[in-house]
Amino acid sequence: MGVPRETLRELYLKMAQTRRFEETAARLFTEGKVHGTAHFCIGEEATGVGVCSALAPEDLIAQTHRGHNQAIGKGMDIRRMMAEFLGKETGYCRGRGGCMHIADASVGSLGANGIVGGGIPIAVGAAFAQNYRGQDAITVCFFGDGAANEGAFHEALNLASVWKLPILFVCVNNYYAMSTHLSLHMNIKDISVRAKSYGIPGFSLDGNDVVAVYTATLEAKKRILENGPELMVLNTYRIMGHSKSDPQTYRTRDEVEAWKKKDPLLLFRNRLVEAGEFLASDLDALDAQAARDVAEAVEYAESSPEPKVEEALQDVLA
Amino acid sequence: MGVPRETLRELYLKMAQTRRFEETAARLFTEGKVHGTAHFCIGEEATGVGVCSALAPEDLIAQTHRGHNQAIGKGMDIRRMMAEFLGKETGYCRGRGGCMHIADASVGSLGANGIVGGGIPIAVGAAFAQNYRGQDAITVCFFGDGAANEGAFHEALNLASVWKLPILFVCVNNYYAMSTHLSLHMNIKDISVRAKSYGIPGFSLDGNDVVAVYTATLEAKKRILENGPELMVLNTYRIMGHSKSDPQTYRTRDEVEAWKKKDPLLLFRNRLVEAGEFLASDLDALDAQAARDVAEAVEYAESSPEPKVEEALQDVLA
Amino acid sequence: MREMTYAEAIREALSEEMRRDESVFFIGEDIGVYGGAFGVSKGMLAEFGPKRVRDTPISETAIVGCGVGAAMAGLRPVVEIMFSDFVAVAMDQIVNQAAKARFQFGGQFSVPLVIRTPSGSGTGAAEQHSQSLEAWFVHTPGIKVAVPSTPADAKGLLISAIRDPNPVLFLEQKLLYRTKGEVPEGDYTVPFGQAAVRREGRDVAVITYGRMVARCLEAAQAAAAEGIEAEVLDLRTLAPMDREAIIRTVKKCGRVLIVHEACRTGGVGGEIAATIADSEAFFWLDAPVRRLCGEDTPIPYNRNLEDSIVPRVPGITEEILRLARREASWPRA
Amino acid sequence: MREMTYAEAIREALSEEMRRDESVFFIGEDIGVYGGAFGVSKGMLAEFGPKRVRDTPISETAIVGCGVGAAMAGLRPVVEIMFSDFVAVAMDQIVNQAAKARFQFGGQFSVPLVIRTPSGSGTGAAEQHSQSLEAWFVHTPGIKVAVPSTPADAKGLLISAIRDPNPVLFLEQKLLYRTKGEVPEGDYTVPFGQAAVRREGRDVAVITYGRMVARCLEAAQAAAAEGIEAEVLDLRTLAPMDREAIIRTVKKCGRVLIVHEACRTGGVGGEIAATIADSEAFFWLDAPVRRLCGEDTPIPYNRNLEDSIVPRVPGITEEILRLARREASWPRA
Ligand SMILES: Cc1ncc(C[n+]2csc(CCOP(=O)(O)OP(=O)(O)O)c2C)c(N)n1
Ligand SMILES: Cc1ncc(C[n+]2csc(CCOP(=O)(O)OP(=O)(O)O)c2C)c(N)n1
Ligand SMILES: [Mg+2]
Ligand SMILES: [Mg+2]
Repeated sequence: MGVPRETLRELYLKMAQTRRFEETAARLFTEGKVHGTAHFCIGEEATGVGVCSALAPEDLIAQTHRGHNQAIGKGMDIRRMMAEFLGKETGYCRGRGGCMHIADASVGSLGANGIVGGGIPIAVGAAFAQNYRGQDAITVCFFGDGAANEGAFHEALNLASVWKLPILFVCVNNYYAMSTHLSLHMNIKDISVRAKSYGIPGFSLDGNDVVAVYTATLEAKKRILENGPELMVLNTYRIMGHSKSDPQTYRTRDEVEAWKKKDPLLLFRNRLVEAGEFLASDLDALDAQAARDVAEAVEYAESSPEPKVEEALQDVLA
Repeated sequence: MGVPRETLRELYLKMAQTRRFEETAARLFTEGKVHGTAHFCIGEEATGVGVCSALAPEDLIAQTHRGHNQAIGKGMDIRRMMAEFLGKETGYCRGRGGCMHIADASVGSLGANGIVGGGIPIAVGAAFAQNYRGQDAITVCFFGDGAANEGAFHEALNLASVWKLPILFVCVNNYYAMSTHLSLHMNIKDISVRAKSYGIPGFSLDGNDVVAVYTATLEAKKRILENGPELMVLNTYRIMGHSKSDPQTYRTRDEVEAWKKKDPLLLFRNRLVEAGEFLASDLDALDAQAARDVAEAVEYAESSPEPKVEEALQDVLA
Repeated sequence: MREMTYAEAIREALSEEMRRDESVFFIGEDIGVYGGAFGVSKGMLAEFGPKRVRDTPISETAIVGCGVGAAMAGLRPVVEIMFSDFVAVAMDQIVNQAAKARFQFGGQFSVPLVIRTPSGSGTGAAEQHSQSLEAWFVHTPGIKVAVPSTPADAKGLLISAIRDPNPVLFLEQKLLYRTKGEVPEGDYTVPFGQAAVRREGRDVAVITYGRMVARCLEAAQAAAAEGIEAEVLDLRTLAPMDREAIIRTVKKCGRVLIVHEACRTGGVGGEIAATIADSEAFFWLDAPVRRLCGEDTPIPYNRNLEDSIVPRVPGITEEILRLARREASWPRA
Repeated sequence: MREMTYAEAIREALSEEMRRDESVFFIGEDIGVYGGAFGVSKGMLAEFGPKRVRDTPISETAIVGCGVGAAMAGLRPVVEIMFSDFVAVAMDQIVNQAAKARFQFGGQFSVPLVIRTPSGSGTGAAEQHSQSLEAWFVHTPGIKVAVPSTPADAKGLLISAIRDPNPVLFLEQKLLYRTKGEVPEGDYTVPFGQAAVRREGRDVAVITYGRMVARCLEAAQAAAAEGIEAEVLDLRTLAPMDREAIIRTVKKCGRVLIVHEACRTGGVGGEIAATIADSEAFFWLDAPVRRLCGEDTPIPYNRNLEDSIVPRVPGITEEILRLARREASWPRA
């Protein structure tokens, strides 16, 4: 597959962790343990994991509201993610942000954003800083197909293109903006053509193929450090509802079932086994590890203290 | 030229009126008769005049801050324009808006906008209304090269493309956004490629050729009523400074001189005479008429009353 | 009378207006099949079809701008912004375009645009989905602001808003969507600029609006148990603001407590306090003018934190009692 | 001491900080060769080069967003928005991003971003280029707001702003750019949250900021000729606001006039009035709390109209005298 075995292992484990993390989070919801909302990326794990695993620690990412794969991909701590999900003091945002706002400065995550498209200009600013300092690093900016219709997308890509900033724009195209199908929110089929408006390279690929995503990111990073921004569109699908309260009346069961057959984790497993890179039992072991990690995270989160009400007004200002 | 003689006459007269209007307005500035600012389109007359002359009364336009040509093209009354410029009660906006905000509901102008790009979504709404009512009419939305970098541009074109609204987006590319050359604010040379982001036709043409602009608009309108929005880029040049207080340190005299040779009024005159459509003396007569019209407008404006201070708070709400 | 929820009342108002007037249409994100993030428009696509109930791309500037332009061209758009926090994304179209168009064009156009949007905290949706931003628009000449507190008002104010020739920001109270109340059938309006006395009293005037009205009524009830009669005034619309009603209740009670969910500093409470302090009501004041508002902080995710920063019944009750008993201690700053 | 203009003082502050600290850079529309719409950055491109003084496309969302991201990544961006009205175009980045980032990420990031922008009317630039929008941001927790009224403050406050770890909206007063004043050399700061008594008095406390300070001083002078001594307090920063100084001056004078250019309803004057009315100062009040502010209207183009809607010296003087003489008549609403 042209990728070291250790990397394949890492990709698989992170995807399995993401999957297990979200399945568990969804269960916690049903159990009424969570106040708020969450957006799950089940079915899209290959995008965030593939991209972020190709990055170096000094590379930065700007995440979306549907970014557990991005977070785990970049090396965030599942325990603190789960703690944030449960609103605990030990969470990444001390329970202030919830999973729509997880961030981890220590691994280079500038945070997830609750404003669709809101993180795109911020990512450009981060890439500006890397460029300004002469760093050998890039910023990766994630956003959805829906976000590509926000004005912020346009302004940010244009600015990055003019200044040739080291940034990879990653559009995670799951064909829906909430309930609105791509065909109802854009008059184009291939989002990567939007790169032309900025005179930068744009390309689309199968977002459910983690190896392809990983490899494309590695290569893009090299080019970006030389020539400036690129737009990469990862075509994938959201298997779950948009958020916890989605009746899913806007799509057919058949459509969902068809995509379930392209489950990125399953595809990757089969491919790894077929290619003889891993035994099925190796992967079972990784699945088991993911399950243990997440279970441990839940334990950590549940046993963590609530934020103190007396400290509610902290951190409004530095 | 494939255009009726009467139309050629109208195009020439409107361009001459625009030119004279602005030269006169500039003089009034120097004489200290104007409080505020103004943006002149000298050198760009063929754009607004060419486009708007191709429209029907029920077609609507959204103007820019640099839109005297658009206003005169659509048939606005020069006297009330001048009165507005001087802040008089008889002006189009009763002296409330100034020339950055002239509008004329009666001829289908939705007004000029002081927010760069701010009028683009509004034009989309007007086209929505035409479409909603099943009217056989289009909206023309003017904006500059600089405005094409605002998020509003992107959102508006996308929305219009999804809903196939009857709108012609006209980018008046004079190669500068204030002091900033196109090459410093965009990473592309041909703005019309941006149409691809919305799956709509986009094309560029010589914005100093009024006949080409007029003809292209007529044809575009027909297509638009069938198929939805298009983006037309008119390449031209601003001969004057950006606004009254522009030191013009950002461009060379040579550049300006080169463009002066492509003066749209002069080009048109020569062409009309060469083609034998008009005698030079016919055109001299039109120039004289334009001069008379503008002189009369100044007289009208100067002799018009100031708005009453007691009425300052009128029209905040309907 | 029939009971219905606040969300149903809004849907009824909008639907009735759309039946009555062909020029009314409705656009926004996921308002069609999905029925809106809070289900307000459920079923409307089926009744009115995609010509009049139209899903948009995620483009708040274009959504509001489309409303402005369509309104200038003679239609009566109702646009939904999914959460009121996102008005920030469309701010230019709201304040520089919709609110200015009539004035800056010398009265040539009117802009009969309604922007409906859910406002407020309490759902665990955190900083960017929980704000109460009415103060920005109360400070913007050229736009009206409604904050209905009951299903009946929601319907009557929305009908008024749709028929108003001016832009209206219609701030729906997220946490009220499922609350029920009596709602008149058919065509009626609640006029803008008329506050409602929700409870008569004589000791303390409580001035409030939106979702805090219910909390203030509960607190007044609790205070009554202690022999203190609070009058509760629901402003209903903030622009125009019923200054006469404010002055009247203050003159009657002599003590005043202003309550809102939005954060204190720079909030509408300041405008109310200033209205009182710069009017004849000043001479009737027996005590300083108290404000009990949201804390000056973004809204946190954690439920306890989130609850703690917005006025609650016990706190409101306490303030009423302290005011009535002249026990209030006035902070230096 | 040297005299320089307000614009020069700003340029000096920014230039000195850029010399001192490599992490400070400056971006905005036409700030390079053109030197900014008001000439504030003239010559800076020549000194610092296009790496650190960079013209942008017309993309206010991206400009501010770039500042937010660069700040989160450790730089100290100063961004210019050409007219303060255009903050509406970038509103999401300012209020939902810059002002929230620290809190919502649990304190992991700070956002040392300065947004410089010219504010106010008086130039004939009409509705969309003349607003005074400070109140929106005073109501936004997580961002500071400065409104310098003198060249010396402009420099000292800007240096403070650049060194502040938080986002700061720095509202320059368009009509003050060419006014001159003494400005200390070199490195000094004016702290945020400290108002300045610009004139001592005992009869009427005039509380103001920005370009109205000079008008209030002139009015105080005129009132002095009639034997009335007004104290003039310049708030200098509105967030944080020096509430102690407000209370102090009110307690001293017993009567108070609040003056600002921004339109009255929902303006910062409400917050000031509420601060007074809900503090111990209330008990020192001899008269209602007066506000003299811009009218509730968009700013018109015509010079007479434009002048007429903003407080002027004669009007301010008259209010001071009426307050002092207990002649004020309090409107009903
Ligand atoms: C400015 C803004 N508008 C609308 C929303 C509500 N919203 C949250 S996620 C979402 C859909 C986003 O679609 P997309 O960008 O494709 O990402 P996906 O959810 O599919 O991952 C919407 C409309 C928001 N959070 N912010
Ligand atoms: C939102 C906004 N940003 C900036 C400005 C200031 N401004 C006015 S005109 C202009 C240049 C516009 O360039 P372009 O769109 O190319 O039009 P042109 O002036 O060349 O006709 C700028 C920056 C503005 N009025 N509105
Ligand atoms: Mg999507
Ligand atoms: Mg231009």
